[in-house]
Amino acid sequence: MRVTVTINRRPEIADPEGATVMRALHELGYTEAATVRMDRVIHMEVDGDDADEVRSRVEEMCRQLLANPVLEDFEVEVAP
Amino acid sequence: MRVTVTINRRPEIADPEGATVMRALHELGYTEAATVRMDRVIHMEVDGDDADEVRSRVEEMCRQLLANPVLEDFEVEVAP
Amino acid sequence: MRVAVAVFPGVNCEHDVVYALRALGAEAQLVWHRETDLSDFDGVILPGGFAHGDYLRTGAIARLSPVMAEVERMAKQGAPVLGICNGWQMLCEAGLLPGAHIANRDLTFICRFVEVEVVDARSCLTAAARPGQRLSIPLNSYQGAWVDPTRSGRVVLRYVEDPNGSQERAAAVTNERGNVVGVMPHPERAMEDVLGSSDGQTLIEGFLASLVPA
Amino acid sequence: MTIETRPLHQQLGMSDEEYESLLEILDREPRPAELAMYSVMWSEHCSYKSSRKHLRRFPTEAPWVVVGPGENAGVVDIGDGWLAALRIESHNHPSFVEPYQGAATGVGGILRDVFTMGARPIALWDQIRFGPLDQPKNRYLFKGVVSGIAGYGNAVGVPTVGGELEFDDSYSGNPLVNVMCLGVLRREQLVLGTAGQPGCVAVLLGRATGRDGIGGASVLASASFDESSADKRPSVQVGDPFEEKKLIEACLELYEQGLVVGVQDLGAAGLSCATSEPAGRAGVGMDVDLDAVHTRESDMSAAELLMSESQERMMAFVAPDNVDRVLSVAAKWEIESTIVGEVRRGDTLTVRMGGDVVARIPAASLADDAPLYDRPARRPEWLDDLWAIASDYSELLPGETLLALLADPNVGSSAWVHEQYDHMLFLNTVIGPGSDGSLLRLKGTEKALAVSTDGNGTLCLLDPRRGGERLVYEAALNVAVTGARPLAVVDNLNFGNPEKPEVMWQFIESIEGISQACETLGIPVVGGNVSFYNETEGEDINPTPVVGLLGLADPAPERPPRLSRAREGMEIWELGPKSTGNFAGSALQRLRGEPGGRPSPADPEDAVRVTELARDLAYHVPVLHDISDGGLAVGLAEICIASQIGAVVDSTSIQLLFSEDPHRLLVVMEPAAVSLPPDYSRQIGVIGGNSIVFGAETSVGLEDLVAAWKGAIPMRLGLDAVSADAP
Ligand SMILES: Nc1ncnc2c1ncn2[C@@H]1O[C@H](COP(=O)(O)OP(=O)(O)O)[C@@H](O)[C@H]1O
Ligand SMILES: [Mg+2]
Repeated sequence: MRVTVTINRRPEIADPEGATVMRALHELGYTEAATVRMDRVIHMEVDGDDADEVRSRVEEMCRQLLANPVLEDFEVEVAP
Repeated sequence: MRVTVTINRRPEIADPEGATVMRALHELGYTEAATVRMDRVIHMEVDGDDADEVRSRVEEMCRQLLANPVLEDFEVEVAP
Repeated sequence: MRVAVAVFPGVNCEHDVVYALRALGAEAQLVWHRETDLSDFDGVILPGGFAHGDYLRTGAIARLSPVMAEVERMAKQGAPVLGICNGWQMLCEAGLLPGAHIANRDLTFICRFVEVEVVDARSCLTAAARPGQRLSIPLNSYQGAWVDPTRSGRVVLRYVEDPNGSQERAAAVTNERGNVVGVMPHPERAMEDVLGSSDGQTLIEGFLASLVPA
Repeated sequence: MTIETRPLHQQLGMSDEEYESLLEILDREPRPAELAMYSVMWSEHCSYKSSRKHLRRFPTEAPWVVVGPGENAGVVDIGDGWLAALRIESHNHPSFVEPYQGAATGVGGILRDVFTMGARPIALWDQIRFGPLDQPKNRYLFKGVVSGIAGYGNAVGVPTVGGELEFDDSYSGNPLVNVMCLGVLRREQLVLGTAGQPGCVAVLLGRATGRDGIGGASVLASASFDESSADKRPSVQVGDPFEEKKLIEACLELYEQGLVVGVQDLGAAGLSCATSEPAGRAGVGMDVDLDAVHTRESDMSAAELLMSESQERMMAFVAPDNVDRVLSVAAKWEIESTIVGEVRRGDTLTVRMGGDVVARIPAASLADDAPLYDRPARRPEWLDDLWAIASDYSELLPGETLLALLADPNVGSSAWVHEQYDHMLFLNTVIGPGSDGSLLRLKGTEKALAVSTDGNGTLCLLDPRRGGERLVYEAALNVAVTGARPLAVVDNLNFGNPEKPEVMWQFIESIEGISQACETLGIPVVGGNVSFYNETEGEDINPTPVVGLLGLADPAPERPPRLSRAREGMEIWELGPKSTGNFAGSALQRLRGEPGGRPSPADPEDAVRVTELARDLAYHVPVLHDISDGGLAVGLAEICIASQIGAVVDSTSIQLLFSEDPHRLLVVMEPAAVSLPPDYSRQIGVIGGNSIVFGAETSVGLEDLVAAWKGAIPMRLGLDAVSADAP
């Protein structure tokens, strides 16, 4: 099953990459960019038949390894 | 407007980070993870009223700065 | 008194740390990350480098190594546990120190001598230093900025001038008890004047003085 | 999309004549996989077909040479059972296509060349060249390359302790990215790239094979560059420093336990090269089974598997009894390993896949039968016009000129670059980036190794022979000021299109200059690399040979001279022949955008004399600095900036202060601390104050000097917009 994990930096944590990219966009004339956050997404193929079970296993992977609760929230999406 | 840019490494380009994360998941017993690709997502707030126009501006940003055309493809999604 | 220096795949400062420890007469030994018994050791150092390539998040994969269970046991028992650079990042990931690390403010790797000030001598790293003392020690990191939304870490070394955007200009942080310390600059690189500074000796001496027989 | 109608050999970069000679060698039509193997191995990059004849000119012998050119790295004896291995490589075209990965994989490749020999890599030096920083594309390339070198070098855990940086229009469409690596080993650990005896087993170690860099050697490194280069992008390779770090440790353990007969890294031409070359060297044949190769992608063809340039792979040749131990060392370091072949009697390389023979060729022929060209060479006519240009700067003011020069990225501080590199790992770096040569101690001995890398495209454009010669002497002087005796040279010859007679002439002249200087100093060339086709849209780069020179200080000075050790009241001396006031190829000329004139020749007697003097003085004086880019004034300013103190200089002559003649040094010392040869030295001033004063007339404040010098690069990057540059 195709699973997409999005790992978002918590709003209260600084994002130097996002800040730098925003400055760069402004310099290039894209002043309409009002906020920029750089996050990561993990695309996985996961063996399994049951979408709910796959989701709960991947959520476990997130808690154990893929996301750091100090910095990040995560979202798991299992493709239908 | 809320815009999500997903930047995916082209499938033929090696992804050492994804390979390493997959090995780590396997060691933890998540052997069902069959492929893992590490990609990037950029969350932006972009000023503008017209979704099509915003999209085309952001696509331009991608080509000029946000994505590396040699290694990556991108997708732009404008929230309704 | 024996110090274990834990080696994770991708770490690269392990030999330098052993060299520095031995230069001060300590008994130091490398242990592989799959080791499950550190009971022969009185303290442990997690050296710097790029464990698992720094992939995913710095320190994230390393903290799952078998040896980390032993590091945790020693930390709980009050033995000195020191994480240098990447080692500090592992200690944060493992929850033995508060907070986490993000990229340097200017998004460049920084390798140069920086000045740090001792703000708290009650830790296994600063035990031989005095508050207010200034030390010149090389910084060498990209994910060097410490963040701690809980504001619960006790800062023991502070950069005199902010190089990377670390919260509270923290260069080293300890736990409540003072036995677990994470430090971003590399004391083992400042052991001899011929290499630019010997100020790191004070810190390594402090660590060695904090060892008590297991 | 144009439909490809050319015959396959042409698509693979092989000429019709070359194809004819292949038909003769095989006495039949090649199979597709065979054609692929020959095409990469016969590419310019792998076969040196345009350069081989001329490289023979280099002196390569000395009693301390253990391994000369031809192996993966040169090896010299540094005494007491220690050897040093060194090599330099270019990754120019890949870095233009993808600056981060191009530079990163360049670092990975040069490291493998060195640890293939049994050596632990202890340091790297980068020589990088770009077009001017006022163009966004050049900023993008520059920043990408620097972060690629940092990203890979730092993570793999080998310090980058120095290098070179040059900006010039001629590199705008074609940046140069060269990297040099130095390793050390005990004599008994030396390993060569041989396949060993019949019965030995070939074990492929490291990363899985994918379609990375297919045709990289033939397409990217051996062809001209134009707009269609974008289409060549699929061949981009991605480096994995983590995998390489494990590979280094695993290989070093294999050597330590004596488990391998020979080793070959997989670089350009991948498996084709890593099977045929070791077999050819050992005079044996080999059976290779492609089904055993661990792959990242499915459905790879035999040709793809044989040409792939996937990074971080090594081939080890192992006696049958040791195979299990080799596999278990690999497992311990958490790298993959598979048995892919076996050495056979005879000389045939047989490659099988899915039960079929996909290639059966004479193993040595891939290398030995490669074409050899003697391309026409002609002195460029425009050279006379360049030589006729006369520079007169006598109306300039010394203070302003000095400030302008220090603010030039070709002259100012390179800290923005080298502070991104870990240059301290291993606790050997006694003198790191930011002075002349680097000095690395060898722990447990009294020895220290010194290295300087030098190139100068403008100088070599104006006179490739004199330029080449002077580079070697400058490098020698740079290591001498650390106390080291020159020992050996590696060279990286970056040139334009060799099919142009003028480029060929520049190439031959440079080799002649480098050779003459090496002969004068009595040092061999132990390795090198040639990079041709550095041109964009028909415009060639300036001829840019780069030399990396290794020196040995034994015992090393206890307190080697440093730029930062000048103190109030010390005397400033100029040592060496008197300047002739020549500006040809100087930093000042470049700053003013008018390179011309003929550079002063090197003088062999002066070269030897001043190099030996410098080496002696290194044990006695606090500051010793060679006079190079920017002349005497810039050399002195560098000392003042590092020591945070001013100076009073007697002269106001622009010619004396800023011209660039070879073989000269600055010495700073307590009055009469040592006596310098009176016929060969002149006191030019004293240290003190907080500005540099020229002839009591004009002065420039230290703070202004520091600001100009420090800002040279950051100012042009617009520090606030570090990522503002589009690809
Ligand atoms: N790309 C670079 N990477 C690392 N160090 C560099 C680089 N460019 C210059 N440096 C360092 O800056 C110093 C001055 O360089 P350069 O002016 O070329 O020296 P020299 O003229 O004495 O050979 C050297 O120590 C060199 O190692
Ligand atoms: Mg010099």
